[in-house]
Amino acid sequence: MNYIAGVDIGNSTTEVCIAALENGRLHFLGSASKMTTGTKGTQANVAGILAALKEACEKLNMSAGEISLIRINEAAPVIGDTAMETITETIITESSMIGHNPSTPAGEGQAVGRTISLGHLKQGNSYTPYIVMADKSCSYEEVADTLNRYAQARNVTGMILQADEAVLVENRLERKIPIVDEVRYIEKIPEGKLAALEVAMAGSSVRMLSNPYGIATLLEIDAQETKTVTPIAKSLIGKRSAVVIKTPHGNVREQILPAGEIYIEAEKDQTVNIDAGADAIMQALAQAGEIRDIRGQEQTNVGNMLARIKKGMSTVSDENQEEIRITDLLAVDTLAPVVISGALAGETCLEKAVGIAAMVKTRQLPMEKIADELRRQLKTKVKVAGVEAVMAALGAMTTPGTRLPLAILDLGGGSTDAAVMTPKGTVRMVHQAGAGELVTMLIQVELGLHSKNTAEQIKRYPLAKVESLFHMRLESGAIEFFPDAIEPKYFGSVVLLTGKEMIRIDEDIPMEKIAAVRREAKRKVFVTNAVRALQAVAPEQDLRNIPNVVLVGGSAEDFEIPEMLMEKFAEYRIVCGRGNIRRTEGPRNAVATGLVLSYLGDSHVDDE
Amino acid sequence: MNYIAGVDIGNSTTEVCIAALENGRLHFLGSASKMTTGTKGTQANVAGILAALKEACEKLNMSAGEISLIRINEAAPVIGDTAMETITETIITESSMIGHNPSTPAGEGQAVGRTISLGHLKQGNSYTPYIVMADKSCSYEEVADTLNRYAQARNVTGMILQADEAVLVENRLERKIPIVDEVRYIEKIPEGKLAALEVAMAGSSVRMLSNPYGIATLLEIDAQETKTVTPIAKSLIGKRSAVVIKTPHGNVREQILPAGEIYIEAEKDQTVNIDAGADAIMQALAQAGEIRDIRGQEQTNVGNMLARIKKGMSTVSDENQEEIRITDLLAVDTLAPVVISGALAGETCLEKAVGIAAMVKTRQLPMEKIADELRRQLKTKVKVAGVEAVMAALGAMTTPGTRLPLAILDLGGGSTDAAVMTPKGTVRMVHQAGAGELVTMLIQVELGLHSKNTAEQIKRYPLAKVESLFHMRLESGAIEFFPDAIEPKYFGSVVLLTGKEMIRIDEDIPMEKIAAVRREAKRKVFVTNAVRALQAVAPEQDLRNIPNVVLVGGSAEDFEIPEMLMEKFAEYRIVCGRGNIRRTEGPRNAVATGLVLSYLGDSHVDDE
Amino acid sequence: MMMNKPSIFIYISDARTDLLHEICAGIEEEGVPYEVREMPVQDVDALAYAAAEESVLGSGIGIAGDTAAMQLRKIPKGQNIFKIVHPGREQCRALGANSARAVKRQKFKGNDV
Amino acid sequence: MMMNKPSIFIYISDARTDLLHEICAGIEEEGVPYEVREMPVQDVDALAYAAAEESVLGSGIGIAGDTAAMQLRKIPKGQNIFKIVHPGREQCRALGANSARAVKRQKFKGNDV
Ligand SMILES: Nc1ncnc2c1ncn2[C@@H]1O[C@H](COP(=O)(O)OP(=O)(O)O)[C@@H](O)[C@H]1O
Ligand SMILES: Nc1ncnc2c1ncn2[C@@H]1O[C@H](COP(=O)(O)OP(=O)(O)O)[C@@H](O)[C@H]1O
Ligand SMILES: [Mg+2]
Ligand SMILES: [Mg+2]
Repeated sequence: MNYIAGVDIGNSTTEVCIAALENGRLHFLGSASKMTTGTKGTQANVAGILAALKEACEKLNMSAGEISLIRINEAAPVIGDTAMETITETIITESSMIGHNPSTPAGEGQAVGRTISLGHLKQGNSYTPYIVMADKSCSYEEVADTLNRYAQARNVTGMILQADEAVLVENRLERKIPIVDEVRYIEKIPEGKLAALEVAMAGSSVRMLSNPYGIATLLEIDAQETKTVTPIAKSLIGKRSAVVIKTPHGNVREQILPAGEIYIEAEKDQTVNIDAGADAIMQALAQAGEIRDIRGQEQTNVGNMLARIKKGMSTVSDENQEEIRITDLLAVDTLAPVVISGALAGETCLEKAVGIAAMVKTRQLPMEKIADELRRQLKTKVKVAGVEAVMAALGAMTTPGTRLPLAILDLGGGSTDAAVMTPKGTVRMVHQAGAGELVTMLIQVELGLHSKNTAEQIKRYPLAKVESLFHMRLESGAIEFFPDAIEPKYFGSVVLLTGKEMIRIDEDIPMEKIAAVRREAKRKVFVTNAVRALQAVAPEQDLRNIPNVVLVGGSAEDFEIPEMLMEKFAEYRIVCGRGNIRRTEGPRNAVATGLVLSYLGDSHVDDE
Repeated sequence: MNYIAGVDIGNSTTEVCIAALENGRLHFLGSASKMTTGTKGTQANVAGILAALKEACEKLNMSAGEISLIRINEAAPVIGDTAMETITETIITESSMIGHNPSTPAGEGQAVGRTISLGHLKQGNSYTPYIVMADKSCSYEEVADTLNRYAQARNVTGMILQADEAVLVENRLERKIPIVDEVRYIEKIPEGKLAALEVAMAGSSVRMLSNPYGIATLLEIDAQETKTVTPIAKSLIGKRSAVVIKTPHGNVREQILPAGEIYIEAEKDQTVNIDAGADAIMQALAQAGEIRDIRGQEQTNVGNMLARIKKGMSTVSDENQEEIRITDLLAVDTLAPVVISGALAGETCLEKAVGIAAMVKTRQLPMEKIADELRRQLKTKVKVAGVEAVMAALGAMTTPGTRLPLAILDLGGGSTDAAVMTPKGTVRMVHQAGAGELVTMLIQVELGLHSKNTAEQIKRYPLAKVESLFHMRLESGAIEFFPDAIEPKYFGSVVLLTGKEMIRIDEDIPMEKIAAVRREAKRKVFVTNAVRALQAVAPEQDLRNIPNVVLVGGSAEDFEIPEMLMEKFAEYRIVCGRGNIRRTEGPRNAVATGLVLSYLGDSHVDDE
Repeated sequence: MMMNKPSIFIYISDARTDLLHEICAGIEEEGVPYEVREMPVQDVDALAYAAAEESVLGSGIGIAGDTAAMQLRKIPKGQNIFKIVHPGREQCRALGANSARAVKRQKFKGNDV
Repeated sequence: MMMNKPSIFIYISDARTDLLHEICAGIEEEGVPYEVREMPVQDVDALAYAAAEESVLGSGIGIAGDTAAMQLRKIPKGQNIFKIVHPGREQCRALGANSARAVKRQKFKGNDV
């Protein structure tokens, strides 16, 4: 019996597939997949290949040595990489604002008055309205006592506390006032300034201070000043409590960082600034025609980023950095929650940012070196056999319900690849920047997560909120019970349901928010890229000329991406769905399967 | 003492404002507002005006007779109207599909087999896989007994039940199979057909049958057939359970209804088909230049709709229908959940629809007739005094923090009006179709609500879900406790928090869905329209030439629309916020206030 | 006292067996576990109240003769959420289903309570 | 038995007053009502267990001498959610806050339980 193995080395995953050849017919026996070891196209890959072969063989009770021919893919010399570029930065000057979400402020309503510390209240007068500030050295009893003592002699309209004691103080006051607490840097607030304070009802957000004219009404400022407080009002939208302090130069400034320009060398050269946003960048790309290389302005963030990508690739591929070119970008607008500089209570602001995925092209990946090493170690024939996208299309054809012409979309980690195969066997293909890893990065940035790993898991698994020790509420709204009381550490947390264990998300973000960010990230990357990729390969660039699309690759395993694409392509009357390679493999193993299948059509020249 | 009243008759609301004139200075005393009685600009309005004047006077301890001058607005002869046009219709032919969300199906997984009724199982054979159907005349014990009896002799892979007894049956089966229940028209399912059935895990949705290649894998169909099942797969996305039956002509067809064309008579005439979608319609409008009239193709839905609007207006205004013209449209894409015709279990499908608001213009609204009637009844001077938008701008100027040039956006019920007033007092204005009522309609349609009133309330109030008799979860995620156990009728329901009572929403729609639809509807109508309106009046059509925007009108009272607009306009560095007329009225009473203010600049010719 | 498994409690006293049977079916179809206990008390209000108080899930049913009541924890005795007398099959199923829906925080069947 | 107002129960026995004081402050700041009862029992586990069982909100605290424990309804006696011995002010505040957060279904303070 002759055993043939197909080996597909991807950016993330190395997949193998084993078949027996009998009387000129192939019988598929099994498959396996392992994480790719090292950068795709380097000798470090061999370890992963051997591991995958071993696993597949073990399942079949054979040894890797029995394989008579290994066919590995002629990997496209393109690798995806991702990076993030923040383009705005919000700065508070002169402590002019507090806007945060203490979990327990007190006494809903608005107040206007001059700022004064509790200790100085004695020196105040009876006619000025005051907003009193107390740091955490004063106990809530002291604070309340003092205020009650001055109830007649001073007109106190609101309070700012450093400690988390707003409710405690308010409960002891004879005259109720709104109180903002948990203001970390209270000592930075100047005294004697006019300030407006607002605490919203539980579950809602401030209404007066998030409106420039509301601030103007409370602080009696003129039109010019109203213009300067507009960024403050904007950054207070959605906050539970807020204070605006009238200081001569106090302001919130949104500063645009020098993000730099991108130069596209192409049929029609283009220049575009990063801060013009993703749409402008993608439009420049679309207008450029065939792209030779993309560079970034020197000494800018984007310039450094693109140079870094090229450098990394040149190290790996042993080529001159000049030979390395960037042939595609995907830019995506995003908002990153960042702590405002100069903030008094750890306020955050959503800064604009652009996420970028780049497609790096080198002359040739040294697949022959990998083949040599495999020959040496396994003492079998190894052949580098055929272009990745063609193999993927061949493999995808084994999905039931498909026919030629057939388009595949390979949704990977670094790149989204598309190929169209016609009944005559001609293939057009494209490699585009941006896939699963960009989605993961967007999730990480938009949710402000510490770990990339958490973002990757959020991408993959549905959410639930543990609402008691006995039950959780699933993302879909359904309630599920635990057979036994769960550990208290999960209580109140959002968790990921992996099917096996339950992963707790440490960050305190509402489940609905996480789900919305997750879906939007997938949509931004994959819907955009899928349409772009198919348009590039479609006959006459018209999607309507593609009858069916098979989704393959790791990101086609996603629990919602395939349906997003299916709904999108339904507009064009395209049949689109997750592939089911050889009726059994789902969207995985297309290239490895294609490599084996292509053996039959190949010329079978022995190569050692 | 001279008392002057301003009266603003709007489509929805009649607002009045009363001031005293002393030594040539105005002192504002009070205001009131009532629902407009009858169509704006008709004599029926008088009742509402009198009611509003009475209320305002009562608060001031005076009688309406003491008012020496009433100034009413020269209402713009434009009225907004809204309608909805469905443009797709999904039809199931030959009972080929079930896809619904029974709350309790059983036994997650997939099954393939030939359909057979429980009664005919005896006549079956031992080698064919079967999917058994049982109507509600069989008890769950009978069904389970029969299946257990045939456990060896028949190969039953799945079940379809009419009654809500899937779990009951499955719990009694020796061999577990997936079971879909609550299939209302089970008798329509043909016997002897190959069918695939899938039940998803609690909280998730079907995965195999929502993928055309998944259906192809299970039912072993070819590429051509796979194409015909694609609409089935699409309509099964998101469903908890599904059955696909292979019938020769069975199919789900999405039919495009003959929605008709819209003809825009303008500087540059345009023709656009409704089914091209909202974007295309709005683009045609933008390209048309000044619009004389808009008509719809005769004998089509849109033709009838536009004719109906004109006819209604002509009845009211006593003008010839030819004199009535439509001068603006706002078209919005929407998806309406509609029960699929031919459905077996009440399946619904999201049909595409276009929501349309139209601006109807007549030659002149008979405000003089209203003035006459007021003179007769109150025996005071009444003057029709000034253009609505100018008055609104004058009134808006009383908001603290504003200065000229000033733009107002009057967010009303039927129309979104904009005006820009320069320091020289020149005013440019525009009346655009689409405002609060279109938002209400979109909410009603997209959520499939029975009552328009419910949609209006959803628009206005924040949501909560009653999770036990003791607490509810607010939209924001916060938990709130009831002081006493609440009535059981609220249990598990989504409610609206009006500040006073709690309104229960009868339809069973998740809170998150309602909130998302509500926000999206507001965004679609008001963000689109606000940008469009300001562009029309901005100096050189450039938004950057407008320094500040004051939001007035009923929809400016909304709890989220002003912040949406503020965030949008922040991109253009525009100061934008909810108005605060006379520091006290919030965004209301701008026109009435402007009418009183304009008295000072007016020529004071006595008119009876 | 050991911890109970989370389940709905049904306390019965001289209960008509068909009532019990259909109420149990109503709960079972909703997928929530239940436990039935024969009690010495006679009063349906007391049965339902005690069942709800003692259930980990806070949901209980009492059946005495041909009367059944559904209760939730901490609702005063006698203020049953639902009470059915001489009920038919569908009424029993709904009562059972609703005791389960209370636990799952879903709307009650037969909405217009 | 009449219905209790929804509140957290604090059952104390010979409790150090500063512990009680700070724990109450922790709850109060979170805005959830509480009730304190002097009990004859001595065992902090039993106090906390009983308090949780009897609170409408299912959240209870026991304080015996200078030991305090927080419990939730239907968690076996002795398996306290938190237990603090000779605690400082912040620890007491956090224990109180967490008994309230359990009720509000918010994450516990001092996350790494
Ligand atoms: N179950 C899954 N759900 C969603 N994404 C997945 C899943 N499994 C893998 N991925 C994603 O697929 C990508 C890798 O795809 P793959 O086809 O293995 O890449 P490559 O072809 O470059 O090796 C990663 O971004 C990974 O996050
Ligand atoms: N509190 C509110 N929140 C949101 N919308 C509101 C509120 N009050 C009124 N509206 C909306 O305002 C619109 C009417 O605005 P109004 O200015 O009174 O209209 P008009 O000027 O045509 O009389 C209606 O669509 C109504 O739903
Ligand atoms: Mg606090
Ligand atoms: Mg069921």
